[in-house]
Amino acid sequence: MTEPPAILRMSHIRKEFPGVVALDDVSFRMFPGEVHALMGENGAGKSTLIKVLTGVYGVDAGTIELDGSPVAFSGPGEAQRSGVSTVYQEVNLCPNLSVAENICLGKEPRRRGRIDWRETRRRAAALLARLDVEVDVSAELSSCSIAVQQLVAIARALDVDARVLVLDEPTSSLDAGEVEQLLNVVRSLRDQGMAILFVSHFIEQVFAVADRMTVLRNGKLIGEYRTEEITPVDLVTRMIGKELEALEDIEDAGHSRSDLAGAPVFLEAGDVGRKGGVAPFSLDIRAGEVVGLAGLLGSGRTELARLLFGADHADSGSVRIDGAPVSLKTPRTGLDHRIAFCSENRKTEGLVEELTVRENIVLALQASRGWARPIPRKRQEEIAERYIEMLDIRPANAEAKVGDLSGGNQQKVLLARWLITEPRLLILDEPTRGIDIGAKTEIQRLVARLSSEGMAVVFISAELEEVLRLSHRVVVLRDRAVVAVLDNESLTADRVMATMAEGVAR
Amino acid sequence: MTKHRLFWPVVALLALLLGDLIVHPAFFAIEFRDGHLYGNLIDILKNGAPLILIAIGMTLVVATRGIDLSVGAVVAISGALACLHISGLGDQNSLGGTLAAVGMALGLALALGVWNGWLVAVLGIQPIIATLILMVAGRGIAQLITGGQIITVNSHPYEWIGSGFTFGLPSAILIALAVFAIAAVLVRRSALGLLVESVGGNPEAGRLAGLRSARLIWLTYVFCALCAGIAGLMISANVHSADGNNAGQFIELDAILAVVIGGTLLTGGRFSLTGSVIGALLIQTLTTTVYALGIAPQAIMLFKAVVVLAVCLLQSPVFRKKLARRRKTAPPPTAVVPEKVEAGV
Amino acid sequence: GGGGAGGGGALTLGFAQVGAESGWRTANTKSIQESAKAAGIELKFSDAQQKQENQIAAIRSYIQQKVKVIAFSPVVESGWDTVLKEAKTANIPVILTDRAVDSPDKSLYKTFLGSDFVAEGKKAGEWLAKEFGSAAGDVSIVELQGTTGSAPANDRKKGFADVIASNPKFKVVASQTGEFTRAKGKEVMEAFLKSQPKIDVLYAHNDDMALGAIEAIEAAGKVPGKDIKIVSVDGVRDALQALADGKINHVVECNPLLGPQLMELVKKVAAGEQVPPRIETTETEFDQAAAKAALPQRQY
Amino acid sequence: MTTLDRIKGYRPRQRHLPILATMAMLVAAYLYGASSYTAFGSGQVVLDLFINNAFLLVVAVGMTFVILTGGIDLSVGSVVALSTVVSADLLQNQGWPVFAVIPAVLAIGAALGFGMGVLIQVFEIQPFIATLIGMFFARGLCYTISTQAYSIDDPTVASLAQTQIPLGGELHISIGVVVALVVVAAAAYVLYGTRFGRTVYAIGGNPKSALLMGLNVGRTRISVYTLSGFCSALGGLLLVLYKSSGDPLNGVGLELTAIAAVVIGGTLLTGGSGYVLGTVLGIMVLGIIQTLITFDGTLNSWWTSIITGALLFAFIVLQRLVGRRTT
Ligand SMILES: Nc1ncnc2c1ncn2[C@@H]1O[C@H](COP(=O)(O)OP(=O)(O)OP(=O)(O)O)[C@@H](O)[C@H]1O
Ligand SMILES: Nc1ncnc2c1ncn2[C@@H]1O[C@H](COP(=O)(O)OP(=O)(O)OP(=O)(O)O)[C@@H](O)[C@H]1O
Ligand SMILES: [Mg+2]
Ligand SMILES: [Mg+2]
Repeated sequence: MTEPPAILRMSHIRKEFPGVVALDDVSFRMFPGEVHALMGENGAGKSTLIKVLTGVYGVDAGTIELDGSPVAFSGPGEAQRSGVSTVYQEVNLCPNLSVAENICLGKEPRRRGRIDWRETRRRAAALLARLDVEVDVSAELSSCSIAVQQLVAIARALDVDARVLVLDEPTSSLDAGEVEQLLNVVRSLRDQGMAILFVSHFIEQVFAVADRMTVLRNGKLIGEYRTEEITPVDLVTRMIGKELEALEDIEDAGHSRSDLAGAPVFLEAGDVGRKGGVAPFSLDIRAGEVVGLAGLLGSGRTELARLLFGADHADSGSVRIDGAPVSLKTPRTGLDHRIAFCSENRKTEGLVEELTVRENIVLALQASRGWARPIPRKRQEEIAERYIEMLDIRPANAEAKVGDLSGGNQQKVLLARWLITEPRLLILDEPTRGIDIGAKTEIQRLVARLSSEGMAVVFISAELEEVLRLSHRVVVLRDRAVVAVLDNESLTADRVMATMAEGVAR
Repeated sequence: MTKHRLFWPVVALLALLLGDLIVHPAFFAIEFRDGHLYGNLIDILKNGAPLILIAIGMTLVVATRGIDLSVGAVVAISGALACLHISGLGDQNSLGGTLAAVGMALGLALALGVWNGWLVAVLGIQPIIATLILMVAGRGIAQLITGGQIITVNSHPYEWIGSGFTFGLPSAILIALAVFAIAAVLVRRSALGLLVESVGGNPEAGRLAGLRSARLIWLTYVFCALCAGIAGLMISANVHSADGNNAGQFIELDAILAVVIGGTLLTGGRFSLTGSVIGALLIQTLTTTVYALGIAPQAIMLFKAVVVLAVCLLQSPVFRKKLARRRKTAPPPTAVVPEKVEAGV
Repeated sequence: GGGGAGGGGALTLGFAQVGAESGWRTANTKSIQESAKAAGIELKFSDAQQKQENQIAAIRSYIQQKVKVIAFSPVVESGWDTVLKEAKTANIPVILTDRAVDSPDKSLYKTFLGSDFVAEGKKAGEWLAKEFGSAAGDVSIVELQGTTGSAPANDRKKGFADVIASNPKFKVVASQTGEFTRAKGKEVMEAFLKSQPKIDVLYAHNDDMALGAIEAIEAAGKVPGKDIKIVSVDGVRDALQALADGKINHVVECNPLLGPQLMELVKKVAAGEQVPPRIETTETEFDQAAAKAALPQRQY
Repeated sequence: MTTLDRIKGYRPRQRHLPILATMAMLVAAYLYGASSYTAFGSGQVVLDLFINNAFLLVVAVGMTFVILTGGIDLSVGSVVALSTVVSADLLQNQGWPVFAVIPAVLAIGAALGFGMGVLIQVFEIQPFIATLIGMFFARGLCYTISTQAYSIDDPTVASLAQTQIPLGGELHISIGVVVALVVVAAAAYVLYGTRFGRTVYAIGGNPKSALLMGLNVGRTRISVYTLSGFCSALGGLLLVLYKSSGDPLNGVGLELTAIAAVVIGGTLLTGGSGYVLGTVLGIMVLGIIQTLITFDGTLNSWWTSIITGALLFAFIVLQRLVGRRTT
């Protein structure tokens, strides 16, 4: 069988950062009318390969050919003009501009040299509609949740006559419905002859959409496979270099709130709400309980979590901790009551990029101790080492700048920050965003263990299975209001989905 | 070693001194006169001390993404108040009276820092205009204190701060170094440094990590004003007089320049106190060089522009890379040089 | 507030001051304010903080307020034509104080009251020529200039240079700006003392720089007034004190107290009387004896 | 729906609030002045604000672009001075005609701005230092040309300078005001309606993202500094018209005034948010403070500074509180 000529061919690429070889003799090719998945663990070099391709970084060695002729893009702009449209990992948009502008920036429709704003908005809305998103396109981007921002970034990339579309973890914040919609769009683009590079840590998504896969491990090429040639288990084995341990111990747990009958209530929220945020809700959380939050995009899960922590100030209701009334006004008061909140938005609300891994990990603990009681350097290093090992953060260097880490590894650092504060209530907003399956299993196991040791956990994830697997109860939100609190005793994903859709407990 | 962030500022300082040595060998002459060291280098230390102090304070403000334009005004006010009090003393040489004057002046400086910090941290006004208010009004306050005149004092204990010598070295530089040492210990031995860098690096992340950022930011303005207050005492003690209008004119620009040369970014985050001290020394060396080499007044600005440009290019990795490439006389690159991004993944 | 300006009754004077950059200037302001009060003239005072634009704006607002007379000390000599024409159109007479303007159209202002900076520089030069007239060998002079580009600095330098040029033994070995302040005067003098092997005379464009330099000289273990002779301009109290103490050798006066003279002129001009186009303020020079005599009454 | 209902129902957009607050305070300050001082209420006082600040307005417009990208330009004051000195020199000493001087001066300003832009973009020198170098450099050039201020007696300049454009009644404006308003309008148009303008905002919002979005960050950033240099030169020319002279000491500290005007006008110093109209208001705020003090005329020098600071404080804090309460 002869293959059609590749539209894109990267050969023997090498890219080094100070102290790290991110890509080592990697070759990669793409064909028109195909979805090509790039697979690998966190830090394997996927994003770097994409950045090398689009000229964000120069190569140290190797060649890139587009349509048979060698290219060296000077940057994303030139790549775009040559027909390579990219959604980079993390949301890379301008928070100060409107949704419509973010979609059309640099290619706004113009009339007599002047930007035609009405047309801009129309076009943005149309592109978003293609992804089944309805938002006010003239709203500022910063007022949108991270999931919406991710969709905006994707919509932006769709708005060009690209021959190559690159999507670096486009689905990390999306829920099932959104993902399905996106995959449909991807398929239709493929059928129109576009070559699509797709990166995701969700194996099912990859198998659902990809025609071909390339696996990287530690910056090295492992191989290229057609989807039919390989099974999920094989794929994972190639990615991590060994066989994945099973998750059964967690899956079989079969949680129910009745298991916790004897446990004391840690936090009680009575009619807590915030105008423009979430409608007043009541919820009590027991020590050792895992409460999952489920809801569609923008349903208010993050808002609810922020109120429980004190990141936002509730304007109604009251909170009791250990039975005593408290006022959660600032994150600091949350922290003082041993509540931890791991934000879904690691870039703007989580990490301090120019500080080191160690400094980012100890930050919250240090904040709670106050400036006058520094954590001794030695101890900081121990903590950092321990969590680097536990969460498998790569490179395993506590003094690396967090901004230089790969997306998944950054997420792990953020998680480590909150774990070391040993909270009594841990709020995790999309903690597994962009994390590879190996590490994801590790994190789930950790949550299960911590809760069995008596820590209360609020767990938010776009992946319903994950929520069901871990939670004792599932709080379902819709349109920024709690519509049901379901016990996980024989709860199924279908039932949760139905509740989400209909707004009443089923 | 070239990777160390202080490497290039130090190289720049040494290069400037080397230039002096070549053009004017006597620049380095140091003698022992009247029980103290005497020479251009000693002058650099003495006259640079106020700038060093202010640069130290400014560094912390800048690290929180702030800026303090009012330091010059605080310099003027603190000197004015101290001199006013001393000039009213029966015995200007009394140690107690002088100490009281110093205490009052520093107290006022502290209050001014509280004011700045309040505007920035509590009211949330942009630092540049928040401190502009005091920059404008402060000169007036200083002149109000002095009655628009230059107040001359004759107090030996007070002079010690600005033009005195201890162990043969200018007391001013010893004071500045003491403040530096205290600040460095405070910042690096406690967790303050980390917290300040976090607040500056990503304020929202800092807030969610439970930092009391408002308090921290406030503190940096108070500290900066205190440093400026001490510098004000030095400047006025050095000339035994307080000049409400001219004391500390444009010192805010020099201080910020020192901070930036020292490697701290104006966008906040990582900071280096040592870098700022080196930056301040570099600026003072430049000034003294101008005088020692007899550069014509109308050429000073051009000279400064050229030197600062050279220093900055030397520190710029891109420039060094280009230079190195040129030196290898490789054929000019055919491909367009990719625009550099520091973005994380 | 209260709608005080303009109107028929009182004589209003709009005065646009340069700023409050020195003790000399403050004394100037004070003299004007006090003598306006004494003369029963309503004074509208504004401070331009050394910016010509601010002075022009102030003059415009005086035109709006329809004051009877406008007076101002120009920050610089040039650049006044437009606004002065506006004043002329509005029939408001203008008096210049302290410095002149270089407009060729002399009808734009009624009179100039003030000092001649070039003459001051000359006086300093003449004193030097006399003092060292008999000295053998070269005389090494260091000069502390005022703010680069400012009129007093330019003129005092020029007047001084003109006089000493006549005798080749006078050599200005170093000349640097001390920005009219004590601190800079001291700093620059410190550098001079190290870079110049021989300094006989210091000429400072104002007293403040001379006072700063004295401290530098003393710190270098030399005796000001003896080892290095000092001449400066202005005549502020501290300088006269230093002169009396023998630390300065000669001071050329630049008199700030022109308030009473100005008020006289204002009244005359407002009444439409003829006044001479140029009036020099009474200015003397001080030697040690004169300084001792003048000190007790010196207010500034 | 009646008009009244519509007015009642009007809810200003969040990001317009600071501007509206500033405008309201300006009106309040004007009414206060008009009721307290005779002749303050005459419209000419307002027009004089524009006449006196026309050059500053042009400079501040350039600064607005720079600040919107998250940068800063400290060189403007010196470039203004350089423009006046070069104009004076070319007109007086070299005998150039006015219409040759204007493009020459504008080209010098733009070239200086371009140079600083290159330092910032290509050599990654922080804007603060790069433009500080520009500030020293331009001021140094002034002194090498002349340490002295001198008048320009070119008849064209004189007639342009003294032209008053009547607006009916006793009111008039100068040519400088017309130029400044044209610049403001052009800037507003560019920022609102062109790709270049939007890229300026994008860079201010997040430069790394802007680059990854495929925008031409490098060219835009250099253009912005070039533009600021150009505006400074144009401001210098207006100053030449305003004063018919060139002075190497012109515009000392002007950069701070311009920055203050931009920031008081609601533009964020971190970039990405603000309007040219805000800058106009910022200049009006500074101007009206000064006018109030001049009309009062009883303050001595230091009280002038103190009251200026106090009024500045009042404006900024009120603006802040109004903006915040309605949030
Ligand atoms: N700018 C940089 N400076 C230094 N090291 C870098 C930089 N960018 C990436 N790296 C390193 O290169 C390696 C590959 O990173 P890359 O972002 O390509 O991983 P990835 O496969 O995309 O991972 P993830 O799934 O977590 O996004 C990592 O070890 C990372 O730390
Ligand atoms: N009209 C609006 N005004 C302001 N903010 C809005 C508006 N609509 C949505 N948002 C923002 O969108 C987000 C929706 O809430 P939230 O983030 O809690 O949703 P979520 O359930 O966590 O969904 P996601 O999967 O998007 O994270 C909030 O961050 C909120 O600030
Ligand atoms: Mg990645
Ligand atoms: Mg969310």
